[in-house]
Amino acid sequence: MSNLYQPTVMRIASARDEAPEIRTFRLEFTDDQYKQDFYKKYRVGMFGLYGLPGAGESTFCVASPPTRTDYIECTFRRTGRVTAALQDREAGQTITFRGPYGNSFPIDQWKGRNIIFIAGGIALPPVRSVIWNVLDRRSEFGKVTIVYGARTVADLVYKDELAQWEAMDDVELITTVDPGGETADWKGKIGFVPTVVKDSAPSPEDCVAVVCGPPIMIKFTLPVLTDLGFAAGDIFTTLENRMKCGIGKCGRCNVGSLYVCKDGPVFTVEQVGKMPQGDL
Amino acid sequence: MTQATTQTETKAEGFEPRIVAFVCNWCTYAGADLAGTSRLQYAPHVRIVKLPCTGRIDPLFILKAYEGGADAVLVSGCHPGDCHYTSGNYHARRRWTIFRRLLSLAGVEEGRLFFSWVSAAEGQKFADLINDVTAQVKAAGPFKHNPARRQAW
Amino acid sequence: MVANINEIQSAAAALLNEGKVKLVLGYRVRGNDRVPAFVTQADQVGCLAYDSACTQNLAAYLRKGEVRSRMPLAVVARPEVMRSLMLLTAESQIAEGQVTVLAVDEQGFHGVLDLAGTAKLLNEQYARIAPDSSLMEQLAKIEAMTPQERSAFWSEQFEPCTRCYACRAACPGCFCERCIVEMNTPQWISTAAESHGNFAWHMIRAFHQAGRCVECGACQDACPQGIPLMLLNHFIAREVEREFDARNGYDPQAEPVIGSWKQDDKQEYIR
Amino acid sequence: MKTLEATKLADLAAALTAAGYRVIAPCQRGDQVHLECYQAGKTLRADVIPVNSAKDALFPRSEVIGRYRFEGNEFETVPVAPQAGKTVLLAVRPCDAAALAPLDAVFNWDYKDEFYNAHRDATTVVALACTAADDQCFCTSVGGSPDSTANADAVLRPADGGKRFILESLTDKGQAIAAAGQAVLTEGQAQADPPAQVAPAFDSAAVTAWAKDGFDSPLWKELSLACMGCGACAYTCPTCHCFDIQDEATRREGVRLRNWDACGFGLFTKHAGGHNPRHDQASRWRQRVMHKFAYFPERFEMLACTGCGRCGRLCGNGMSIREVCSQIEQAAQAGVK
Repeated sequence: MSNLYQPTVMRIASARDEAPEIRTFRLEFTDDQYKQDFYKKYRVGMFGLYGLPGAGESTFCVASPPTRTDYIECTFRRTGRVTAALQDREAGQTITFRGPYGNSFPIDQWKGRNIIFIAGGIALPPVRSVIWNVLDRRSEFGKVTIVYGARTVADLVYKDELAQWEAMDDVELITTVDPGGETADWKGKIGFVPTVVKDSAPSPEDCVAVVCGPPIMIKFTLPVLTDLGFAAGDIFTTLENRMKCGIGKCGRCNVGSLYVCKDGPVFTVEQVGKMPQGDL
Repeated sequence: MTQATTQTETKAEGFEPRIVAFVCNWCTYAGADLAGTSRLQYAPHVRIVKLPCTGRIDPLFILKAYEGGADAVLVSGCHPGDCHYTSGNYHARRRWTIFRRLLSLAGVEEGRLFFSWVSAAEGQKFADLINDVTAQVKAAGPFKHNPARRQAW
Repeated sequence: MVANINEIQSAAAALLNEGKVKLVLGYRVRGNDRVPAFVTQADQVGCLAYDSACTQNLAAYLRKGEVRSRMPLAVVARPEVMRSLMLLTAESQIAEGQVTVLAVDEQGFHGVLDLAGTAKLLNEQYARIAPDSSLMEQLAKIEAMTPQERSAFWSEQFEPCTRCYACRAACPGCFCERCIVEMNTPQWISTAAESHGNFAWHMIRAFHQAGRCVECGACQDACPQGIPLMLLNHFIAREVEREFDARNGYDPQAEPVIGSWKQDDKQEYIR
Repeated sequence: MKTLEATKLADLAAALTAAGYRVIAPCQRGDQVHLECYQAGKTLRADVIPVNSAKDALFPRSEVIGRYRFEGNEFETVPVAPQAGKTVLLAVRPCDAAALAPLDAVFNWDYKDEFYNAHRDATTVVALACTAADDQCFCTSVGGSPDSTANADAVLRPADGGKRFILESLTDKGQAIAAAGQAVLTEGQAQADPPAQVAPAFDSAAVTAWAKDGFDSPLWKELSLACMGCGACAYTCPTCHCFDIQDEATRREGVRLRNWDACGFGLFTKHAGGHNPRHDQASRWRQRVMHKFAYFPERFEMLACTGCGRCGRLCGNGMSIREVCSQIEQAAQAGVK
């Protein structure tokens, strides 16, 4: 038995600002054993606890896919004590990491099927790892559609990658910003994500949907997908409950008898529907 | 005589006290500056923490200093009526009045906590104050019964 | 039980029937205990009880959202609770019209009052509530100790503190939306139940009671570990009165003691 | 049979201390009785249920789980091992011993918690059978009994009208206690006193059944009105195990600590972004009850309540699990959703 709470040290290979208060770190393992163990376990959708001694730990998804084995990435917003301390770190410095924890998107079961990714704002990172995992294994899947929206053009994350996806022939990318959030040279759509999804009317035929975003976006997007004919078992999302331990002990992420950190964070909408709604 | 003996007994050999001073920017800090530019000699044991105003000196700061192992704390600002922000020192004075009594009840005696008004013109008063506080704390010895002190983890 | 408990019950029923209040906060008997009662229907007033064992300070419920949403309400209040209500009025936490007082003391029920009427009653009938004499004796003993002994005494008292914050939860004066101990940028007070964190917490809790504590004793009753919080509270209240001639919870218009000032406040200790 | 004179409980504690055990026993503290480390001169009280529970010894209220040092802008992590000395829980009640089952379950169901297990392995449980109960006790309503030996390595049974105890060793660890305490134990005959009568307070199966569909019940608002949201019940509960992880550091070094936390606190589930799933006390109180009687049984096939009655004994506002469960049972019988 070993100390489950002992993190490994990661070096920040590069750091870039995605949007106001949102930053991405590319992290390299400094411990080879930890790295090997990590890749043995890591599947898209899993998360880790990123920390800085003296400040504490925060939970974010691993934003890079398991097909990229030189580094992991995380993208996060500055919201409190830990995220502020982390964002003040620069390339070359170190932070701590524990993980990967939680369950994952069952993408092996999606082979041959079409996939639509729907994300809003800072919720693209958990979806992005799935997108790249799928794109890195492109031939195994059918049609790939990505719908991504943010409040303003400045709030869009991964702008370079949006351009890459845009340029791919076998990916349909729809970007949108909320009304009033556009700039003069904005070429994407203007409107809220649920409306844009409705207008683009993706076919539910042999298609799975991955939906991540702020609660309000999810609340209005799910009925749209249902109306289009998507089955609740084919719509996947992640829950972002507050966590401390990440390993099913501290009790903070409990929803009903589930530990979101162990049984989640990936759930189908069918599963979410069975949870006590008042605790979400 | 008895008192003198006790003091020598509790006093550690070569004891150099750690004293934390919370001072306001406009008066006491300027007074300390004047003491320096006037080349007045004063004891080097005081670590000064400058704040905009004594009104900003929360009792938590004082506790934090003791927690970190300060042998004594000095709090100093503008004379009544001289506050750069009109009334910050009056507010501070009310807090000190109660908080020092509470600390005293908890075991932080008078000789571990000092208060003063030092204006920007009182370089000499500042030097004298520091010398006197340092001498008192030196005589009292290390703050072994400091109830706020962080224990080793 | 006080002799005229029926009068409390019928006053509560009348307030509910006339629609003047939506809720009556009182006490009921449960076995050997007295527990809070939340009465919303006139036909439930029969459970209301009052005697000297009813020690909880019901004014503490006035910061709970689920109770505030049922204002206007009535509170069964002994003198200390009335003082808490005065304090909450002075601190802009409640206003006239939101809270009606069912005034009680060990002798019995003394009528239905608004906040202004409560202030009048307090100052006429209960201007001096003598503090517990054993408390004063204990305090005198502690004050006679050497600093080393005082430090050791409090370390021992604070040692069992588990930081459950029951003291804070039971206190009507602790109405901050977010307590200083929960501020984490920076973390001023260690949240670990260890000596320095416990010391800092109890010092700051006591200090924040300056000008607020009405010495109702609810915090000490709530403490599962039996920490003698009233020694600290009584000390602070005594010093506030001695230094600033202020007695907490008698004037609904009073300025906060810490947070106001006078030019001629004492300062003999400042060089 | 091994017996111990009732007046010699402290002598047994002293003998075990001398044998190298950290002895956690019910000690007099002011006018209360606390389970705390026995030291010479402390008075032991076998007649009162202590304020705090035995979990403190296995899951301390604050425990170092990480260490680090700073050098300028860089840090270095330092490995930590659990500080678990040989411990005996002496004269803890069967309800405290019973609570080790849910604690074992949660700290081992998937990942195995090194700190808890180190304490657990180093601990010997000497239970004290109850011959008296108060009006808050309800072990019999949650599957326990006043003379249960579940999770105990040895048991002290009051005998001969309380004059002495019979010490029964149940495991090797328990044998070791009997051996270490040999000098104060006597070999002889004694008649065990009858166990306490603990009248059933409610039917826990009925509570669990009601709770299955009870999440949205308006009853929670009513049941929780008196709760002021302190953590006293959770902190003295033998089974509550929620915790927080906090860093404490100076400029040079620091620690990562695991501190108790409680679902009754408003900040427990509050997200950094401001959203709080359990935004009122009713939802937090519901979590407390549901966790003990619905969620935990669903996951681990046991209740997370052992009927010790501490919550009812200490809460001045009457928020006792015993009373709330009785009310739920009544509601269930009346067909109230």
